[in-house]
Amino acid sequence: MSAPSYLHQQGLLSWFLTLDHKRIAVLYMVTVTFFFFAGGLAATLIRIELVTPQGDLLTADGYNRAFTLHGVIMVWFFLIPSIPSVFGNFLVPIMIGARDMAFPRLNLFSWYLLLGGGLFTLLALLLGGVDTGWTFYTPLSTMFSNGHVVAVICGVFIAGFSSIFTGINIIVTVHTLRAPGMTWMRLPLFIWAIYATSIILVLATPVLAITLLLVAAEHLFNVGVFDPRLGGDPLLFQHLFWFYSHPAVYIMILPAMGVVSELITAAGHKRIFGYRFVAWSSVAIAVIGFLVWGHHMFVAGQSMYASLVFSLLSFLVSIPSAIKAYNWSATLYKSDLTLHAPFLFALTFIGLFIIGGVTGLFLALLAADLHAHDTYFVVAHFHYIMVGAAVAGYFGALHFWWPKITGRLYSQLWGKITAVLVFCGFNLTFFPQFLLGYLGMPRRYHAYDPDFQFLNVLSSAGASILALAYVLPFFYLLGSLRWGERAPMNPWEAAGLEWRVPSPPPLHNFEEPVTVDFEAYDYSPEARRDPV
Amino acid sequence: MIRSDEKPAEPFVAWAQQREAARLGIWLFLATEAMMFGSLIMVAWLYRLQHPDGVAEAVAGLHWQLATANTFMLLTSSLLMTLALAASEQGNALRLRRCLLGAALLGVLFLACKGVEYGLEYREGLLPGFAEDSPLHLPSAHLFMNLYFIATALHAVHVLVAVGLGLWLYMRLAPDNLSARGTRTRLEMVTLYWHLVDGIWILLFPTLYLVGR
Amino acid sequence: MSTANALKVYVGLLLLLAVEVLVALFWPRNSSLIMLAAAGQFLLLLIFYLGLYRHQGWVRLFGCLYLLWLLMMMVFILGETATR
Amino acid sequence: MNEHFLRLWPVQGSDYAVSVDWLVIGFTGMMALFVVPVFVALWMFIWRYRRGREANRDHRAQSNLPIELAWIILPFIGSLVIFLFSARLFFFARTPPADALEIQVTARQWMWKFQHQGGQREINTLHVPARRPVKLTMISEDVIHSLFFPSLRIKQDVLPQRYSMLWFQAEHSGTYQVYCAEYCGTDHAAMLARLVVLDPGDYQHWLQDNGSAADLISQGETLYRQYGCGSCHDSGNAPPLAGVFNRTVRLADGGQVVADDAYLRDSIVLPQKHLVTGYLPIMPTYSNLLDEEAVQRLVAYLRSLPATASGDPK
Repeated sequence: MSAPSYLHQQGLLSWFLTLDHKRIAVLYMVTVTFFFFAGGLAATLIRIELVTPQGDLLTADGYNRAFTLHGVIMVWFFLIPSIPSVFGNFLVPIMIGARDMAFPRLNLFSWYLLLGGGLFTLLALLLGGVDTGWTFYTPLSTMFSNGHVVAVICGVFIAGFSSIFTGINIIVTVHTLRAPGMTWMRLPLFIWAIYATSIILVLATPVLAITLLLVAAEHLFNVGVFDPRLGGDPLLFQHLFWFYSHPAVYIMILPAMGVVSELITAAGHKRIFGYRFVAWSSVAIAVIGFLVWGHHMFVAGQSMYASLVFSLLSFLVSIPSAIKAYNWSATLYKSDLTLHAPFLFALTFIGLFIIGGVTGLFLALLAADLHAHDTYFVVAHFHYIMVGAAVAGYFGALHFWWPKITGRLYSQLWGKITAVLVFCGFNLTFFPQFLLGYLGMPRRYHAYDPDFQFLNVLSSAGASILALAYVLPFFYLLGSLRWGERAPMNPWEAAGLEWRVPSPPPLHNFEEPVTVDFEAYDYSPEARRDPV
Repeated sequence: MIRSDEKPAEPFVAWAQQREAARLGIWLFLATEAMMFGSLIMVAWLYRLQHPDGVAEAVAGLHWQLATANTFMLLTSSLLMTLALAASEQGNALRLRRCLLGAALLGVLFLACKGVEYGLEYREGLLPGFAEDSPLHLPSAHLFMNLYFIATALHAVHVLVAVGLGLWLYMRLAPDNLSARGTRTRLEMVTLYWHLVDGIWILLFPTLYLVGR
Repeated sequence: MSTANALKVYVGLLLLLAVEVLVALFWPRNSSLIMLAAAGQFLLLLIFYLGLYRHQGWVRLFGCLYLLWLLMMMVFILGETATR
Repeated sequence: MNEHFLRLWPVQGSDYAVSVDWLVIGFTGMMALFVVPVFVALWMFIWRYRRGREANRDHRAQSNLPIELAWIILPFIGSLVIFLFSARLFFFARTPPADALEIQVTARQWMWKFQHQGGQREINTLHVPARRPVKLTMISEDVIHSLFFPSLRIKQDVLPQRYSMLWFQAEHSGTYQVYCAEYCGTDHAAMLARLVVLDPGDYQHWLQDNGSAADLISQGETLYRQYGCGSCHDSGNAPPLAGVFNRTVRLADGGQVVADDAYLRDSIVLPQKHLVTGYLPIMPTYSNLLDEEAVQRLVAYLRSLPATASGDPK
């Protein structure tokens, strides 16, 4: 009988004191799903509120707190930890042939940091409520808002360290624990994407830590760093904040790109087209992503020449994303395609990511940004990237590796229904917002012009379909734990080390040490799929 | 004489691999510290460029003699930590522990000196939050004083952590298990962290105290 | 790193410290000289005590990337404040 | 107000708005050129190569350098061309013509206050002449706001303690909605204003029938007398203010600065910021006595002071 699976051990302590990267990944999955529904509730409140032009469901203050909660929880406690911590933790060691992450204790400590920071922030947001938006712009957050800003800042500060330690863990694991024969050019593209994300996690998050520290000091002791009366500069806050936050949006999208590379090659049964270009485009996004933060401040009083430079660099950063999109569609040429559920999520990703990327270039255009900045056009753009692409990537990964994580198969039909519902509900929700934005409806408006009501009602209708689509997997995936049939070792006949171990994998991933002698995505007929 | 039952930690197959991983891990952590303090130093330089006169007034009031003594102490502690690492490579336990203790004591002396400095500034009414009758009348001087306080306090916390690590390692290095591979790796990590804390002070010292006196 | 080398580097660090303080006291106008001495100290520490010379590629790579980033941010600060 | 049920394109209030619309439509066209082939290729490949349908799947290409370089360089060159157009428009929108009509704007938490040269003051409405460039000098009294004219396709953040500038030339008379775009607290959604564009004739009538007794400059003069600025500035132990506007002032720390609006405002509200050589830093701050509107009136008065006949003071 092969070694018992990692889920074999029972009891609470086996979960809360585990050092096994697979169990920590499952802990992250539960935590991240909880925060996803907490943020989603706030989003539902906002969409119901915006059905009528005058604010009747929530007061102005209530609405401001709702969108701040939605922003803070979704960005820092769902999008940033979702794929790197859940699937990064589970898959990185298995995909490179290692027994565990480099620093197991640091891994568990990161989860406790995220959980502690998250609950503390959610508590501070619910009990006190902060109305500064997730961007904490000064002098509003330092001189004109209530004391709970400092509590929320402490929560996010703590959770920031969870990102830093996860990033360090992944980089060290990929550098030092690869199985013999697993050279850099044989690594799966998911590993390249997670490695590039970890570089951003490690280098950008400390700047957020010091910025939040300065805002808290400014709020408590009126230190003056961002207070213009003492000579400080509110624009300096925006520079420091966006220096972190733009790389942070690449933290959210890069792992999802890695997932889609895996899904496309597995569904098409074919090696990816242009492996080197797609691999190095992840690293290129990570590096250039650090240079473009100024395009958030074209209208904020930044000098014209700095805006010119940032606009040009923003066009440069869109090239690696274009390379990925083109290479994905080129991979499907002469492929042997099976239309299973995860692949539909990958198609949703490609469709919505391309629209999101192109509208991002709209906002990089200086003259167009003068009009579209801080309107619903921006809201639609970043939701297309964060919700359309990153969450579709997360759901694709969930449906693709669910048999490997839990050892159970779920119903493909329901998976496909969810994918189609997500695509339709999403477009109905956010495409009208592009039109609203160009018509001039500003962001974060609690009551708006009656002219805009029709498009807002369309958007709220779409939001209800999207909410349904996000709740569906909750049933058939958890249902599969009980009624799902046992999953074989390789349900999708995919190539990759994780499909050569039993599902769910044993505690130490591999019975005997692994040597890798095959290229990445080796679907050639002679490559037998024998169990390792 | 390496004890035979001592095998590398769980995920690693060889000692060299584990030391390599620990070294890369500490270097990445140093990179995050450098990014954080780098941003703080850049903010200080931004305000030096924007308000030269206000900053000059604030810098005039700082106690540069104490700070120079502090810099000397941190440089010596860095030397002692390097000598400690050299002693561990030669297997000389006594020198290793003496150097480690020396470095930790110098760190405590640095913190004491910093405390004295804060005490003087508190009496002069320069610290943020307690500055009712502060002698500074330029607003940007207040700003720079507050920035000085945040930067030095954050650095003092890191010196405190470094001293704690040094003393913890001193306890662990009881004469018998000096040669355990794990402790030598830990010694190297603490040495690297110590040098970073010293390197940050080397850049903070002129930025806050010396330029534009 | 041998004891003799460590002492040599230590003396170098102290010399640069002395240069810094003297320049700050007697020629306060040229602050760039002070910062050059500080940068010298930082590099001495980075290469010898932190042992950059002993490590292979990725530490040196991270070191150079970081110094390049510092330079870029400095150029950005001067450019933005000058043209605002 | 909403005469037709569903408006999909914002009204075009100025020539600049038309050119921005053409830029956006041009960019959409070019991007469609690069994106539609991807969608078509996706559907075609999914249909042709799905499992169970026979198609020749041999000698599959692993990679192809020319194709990769093509879809890197072509989209980049296309976007560069559009980037140059947008940069030209951006510079046009950021450099006001010299003969623009000056209006002072002050933003406060949740209202807009406008002051015309003739002394008229309005709250949450702005009357401007059609077909003439109008330059707004804006400042905020508390948090960051942003004056947004959707029909003119422009917006500009209004920062505390610092003047920011916005200029436009409205073509057609009419009433347009104005929003605050930067989130500024509880009633951010209620911080609205109306832009009323009048033909030049009607504009003159409007100026007369609610013009106040004194124009902006004389109001500034009364403030100058009221706070006794002359006791120091005219008696020689403070820098003389005759012809001070756009004069290069030598500072105590050796630097030089041109006395523009920002410098005049800083000297009133934060006198310690720029110390002029040869004078003691004894000027008290007026930040608690004067609000932003009063400062704007004083600055308007100081700008109008001619250089005295006895040559340009040092």
